Amino acid sequence: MEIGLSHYLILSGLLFAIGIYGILTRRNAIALLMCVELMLNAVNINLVAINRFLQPDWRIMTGQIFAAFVIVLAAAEACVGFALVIAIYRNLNRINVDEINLLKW
Amino acid sequence: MGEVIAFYILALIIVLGALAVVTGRNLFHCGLSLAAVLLAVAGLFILNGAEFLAWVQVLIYVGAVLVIILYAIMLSENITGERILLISQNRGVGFAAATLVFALIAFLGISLSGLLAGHTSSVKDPVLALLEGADSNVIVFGTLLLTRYILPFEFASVFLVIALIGALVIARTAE
Amino acid sequence: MMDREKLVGSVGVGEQTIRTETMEVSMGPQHPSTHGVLRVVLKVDGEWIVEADPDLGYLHRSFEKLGELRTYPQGIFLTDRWDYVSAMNNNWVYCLAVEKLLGLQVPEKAEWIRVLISEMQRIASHLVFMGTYGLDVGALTPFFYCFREREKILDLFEEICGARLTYNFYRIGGVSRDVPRGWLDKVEALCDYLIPRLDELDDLLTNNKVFLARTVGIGVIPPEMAISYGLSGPMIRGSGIPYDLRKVAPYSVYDQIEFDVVTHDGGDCWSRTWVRSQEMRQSIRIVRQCIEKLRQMPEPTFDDPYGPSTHVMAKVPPKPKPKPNDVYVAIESPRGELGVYMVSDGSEKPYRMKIRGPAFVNLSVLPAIAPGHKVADLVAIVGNVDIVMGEVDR
Amino acid sequence: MTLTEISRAIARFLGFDPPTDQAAAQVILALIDALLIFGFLMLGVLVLIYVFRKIVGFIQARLGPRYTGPRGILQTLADALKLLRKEDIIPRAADRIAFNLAPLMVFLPAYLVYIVIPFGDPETGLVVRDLNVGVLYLLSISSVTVIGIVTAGWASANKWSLLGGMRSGAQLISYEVPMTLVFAVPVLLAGSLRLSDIVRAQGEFFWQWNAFRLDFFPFTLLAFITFLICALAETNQTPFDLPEAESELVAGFHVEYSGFKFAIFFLAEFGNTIAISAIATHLFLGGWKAPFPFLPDSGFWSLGWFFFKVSLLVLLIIWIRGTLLRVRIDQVMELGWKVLLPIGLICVTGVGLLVSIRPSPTEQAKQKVAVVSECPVSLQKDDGPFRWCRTHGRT
Repeated sequence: MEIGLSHYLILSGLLFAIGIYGILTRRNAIALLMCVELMLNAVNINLVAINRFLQPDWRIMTGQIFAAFVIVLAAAEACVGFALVIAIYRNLNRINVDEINLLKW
Repeated sequence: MGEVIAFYILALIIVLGALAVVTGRNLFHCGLSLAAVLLAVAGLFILNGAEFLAWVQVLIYVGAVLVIILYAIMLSENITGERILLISQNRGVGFAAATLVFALIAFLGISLSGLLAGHTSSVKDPVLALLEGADSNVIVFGTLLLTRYILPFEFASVFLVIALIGALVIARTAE
Repeated sequence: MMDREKLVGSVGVGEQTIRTETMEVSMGPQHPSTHGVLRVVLKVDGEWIVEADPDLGYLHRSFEKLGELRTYPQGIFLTDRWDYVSAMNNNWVYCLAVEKLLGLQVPEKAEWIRVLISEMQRIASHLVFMGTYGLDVGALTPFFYCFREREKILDLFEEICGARLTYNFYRIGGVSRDVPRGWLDKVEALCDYLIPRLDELDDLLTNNKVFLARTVGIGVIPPEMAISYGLSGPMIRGSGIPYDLRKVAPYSVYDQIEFDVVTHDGGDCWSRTWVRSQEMRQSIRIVRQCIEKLRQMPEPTFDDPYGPSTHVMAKVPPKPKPKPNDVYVAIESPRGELGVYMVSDGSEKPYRMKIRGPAFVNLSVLPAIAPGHKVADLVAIVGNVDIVMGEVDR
Repeated sequence: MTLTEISRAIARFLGFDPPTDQAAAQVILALIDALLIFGFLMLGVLVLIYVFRKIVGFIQARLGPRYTGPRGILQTLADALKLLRKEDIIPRAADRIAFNLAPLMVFLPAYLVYIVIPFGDPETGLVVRDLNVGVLYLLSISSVTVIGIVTAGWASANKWSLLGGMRSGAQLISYEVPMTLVFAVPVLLAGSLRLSDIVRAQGEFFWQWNAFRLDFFPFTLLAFITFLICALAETNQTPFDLPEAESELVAGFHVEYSGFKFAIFFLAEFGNTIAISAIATHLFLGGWKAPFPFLPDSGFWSLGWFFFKVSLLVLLIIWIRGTLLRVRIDQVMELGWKVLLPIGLICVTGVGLLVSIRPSPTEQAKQKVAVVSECPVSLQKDDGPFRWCRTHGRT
């Protein structure tokens, strides 16, 4: 048995779906951000796998570089996102996103 | 054979870890499960010949992002030790949506991979001239990053600085 | 350091307030750097201290009450246990109080021996301070050096009274024994030995760059605060006030001895450490003068190394019964003004004995200076008070 | 006799004769390698702790261990046995899973680091895997330690250990940044992330080593000193031993740990000390090279030189530990962010500029590497996605 592209695609799809489930069901802001990380990782798996299976020349690693940028983005996102979470928690003493409704009215 | 075993082990860790992240009741355990997922994804990268990316993933995701997450958990839960139990809501809707998304992706993925199986890009890439004789993942990665992808690369650094300053401004306490 | 304002509760930012959570932690009694069993109840905001409240009494042995239940000579051995790092000074202040009640005159040689021993005890005590303070701020090595030096002093003490910690050497009316022959030479040799060691200690600890970074500007006590809190000893001299009982209210033969009162204007932990390190040198100066003086006094006449004790001991009845009276005497112990207030009712036991412990009083300034520092600084401040819990709790 | 051959010999001794390219055989060989490294780690830590105690004892005017075995050399072993026999206490309020996992998470990085560190000339086979991303691997693996420490602090459900864990995490992260920067200096000079390439790019004489080389004079030396300071901070050695500052935090993040788990923390700490000295040796002190070309440094001599240099660095760390006192947490942070980070940036920029102006050193290094890496073709084969090399040779 060989591991082909479809294996990776299904795995990443599964990971992405789990991330979606988490985003839809969680209320805690930190847990939400963790689910975002899961989804970003699903995308990265896809990028790397496609790069490997569909590009015969291993020296053209566009997918890997794209994935590296995704990692950079994730770092920035985590940095700002958690700063926001901490600031909100300090100010309002709550962390559940459905209770943070200051901007609603 | 080795790759098959490795893939299934890593896939198992990823799926179980991810499930633990989205269903766990203890936020800190969720963070640790996320660490397992991230490390397993790094393992998949290695399996796909992306060593550099794999270790970047460990360095940045596990060493930095995850630590930020753990700090956020510790700073937001009452530091005195009382723990917030995580509750999930809308489980049905979430499950339905997730299944739908998965079905979509899986369908697209399988059909696409079937479609693309024989197809490979045959365009002669001008960058290849630069990579003549390059024998290591790192050298290729670095060369590509500083030639073809120089603009995104520079943009990423600016982006990171912006994020850094932004986070500082947001999280800082009073003057 | 942050302002006091910032440390309390919440900080105003425009209209909103940012909540800062304070957390109460208990430092001690089982904590390695509280010098025994001090407990400090801390309110901290992260690493910042908002409130520090010393909680005493874990080593309370009720010496004041015990003093009332024993005859005057029996009370001496209790004194060794107050401040066990400088037990000789406790002996001395107790004996001084009883002598004052009785109106006794102590033989001159005994006075000089008392001063000599007491100054050696001061060096030993300050060495303990330097060593343990080094431990508090994270330097392990000076501790061993200081204890090696102190060990030599304790050896000499052992030679005169047989004990190394609880001496019971000073007696009502003098000291228990004359110093043995050749002992003074050993003390002199020790002085010569100590001077370079103290310089080395200064290099290693007091003037160490990291040490300066840890102690300068930490726990600043302004002179007014030092006076209003009744501080004494190096704690007040570190704030620039030359208050030293040996100069201000000379007891024994201190009026015949030349020495300087060391002060430093910084008022911070480093100043107090520096004052102590300089005081050791002054003590060596005093010790040398005492040796000079004692050399001119009659040696014990018998071959018995300890000799007859008559010229170091006044005639005291075995069970002295002073007339009803009350006295307060105080001496300058290594930690500051160590006083005893004693009331006699004509019986063979004191009616009331009250001890004024310098470390206890000095510790009272802690809640005033600790807020605004970090937890690590609190360790530096507490260590700098040079508390001996046996004396704080008594 | 290479490490691979040793593994093979052991495998044969166990009645398992491995053909070269069978997956199962690879796994078995890897396991034997892992055990060898583990044995080295244990032995190294045992020796280190004994030497550490003796030397600190000498500095502090005392004797150190004396009675267990001749001159006390079995003391560490006795202590280890004592720790193993001690009761394993888990506080009732602790988070059991995280509490049990944390020592492992601290120990594993300390152990995994040794995979890429050559213990001598890799041509002699004294390395497990000479990865082409070696330096990056080191950085990423050691960054995982933080998670273990933070977890340990959090899981103990003790305020002091939580403070200690957060402190330690903050310190490790802060010093990883300048450390990463100065890691870039030897990498720039060698043009490779592989540790053996970095060593080979350094000259034959000791003044051509990265730490002392004159053609990049102020920058490389500064980078070396910065690296040493960061190494002290990363391994929680004395001026920066705040996470376990016993006078303030009692014992920091591992205050609630006892017995075996405490021993693992201890092992990890000393393992890290050896590892960081080894890394400093490779990056800045010419690795396994002798200080003069006329001294022998091939074959097992390289092992000797490597351990000689590592021991010197470890001795330096012990000496500092015996002399200095602890700085305060904000001073640690200030030093990291306000002093070492700019210095690291200056080093990287300076070296980068000089390298780009004078391409000669890198070119020379590359030529040298090219000459050295002419190794048997059989080892250069590219086995699919596993594009790393076994013991030597470039992929």
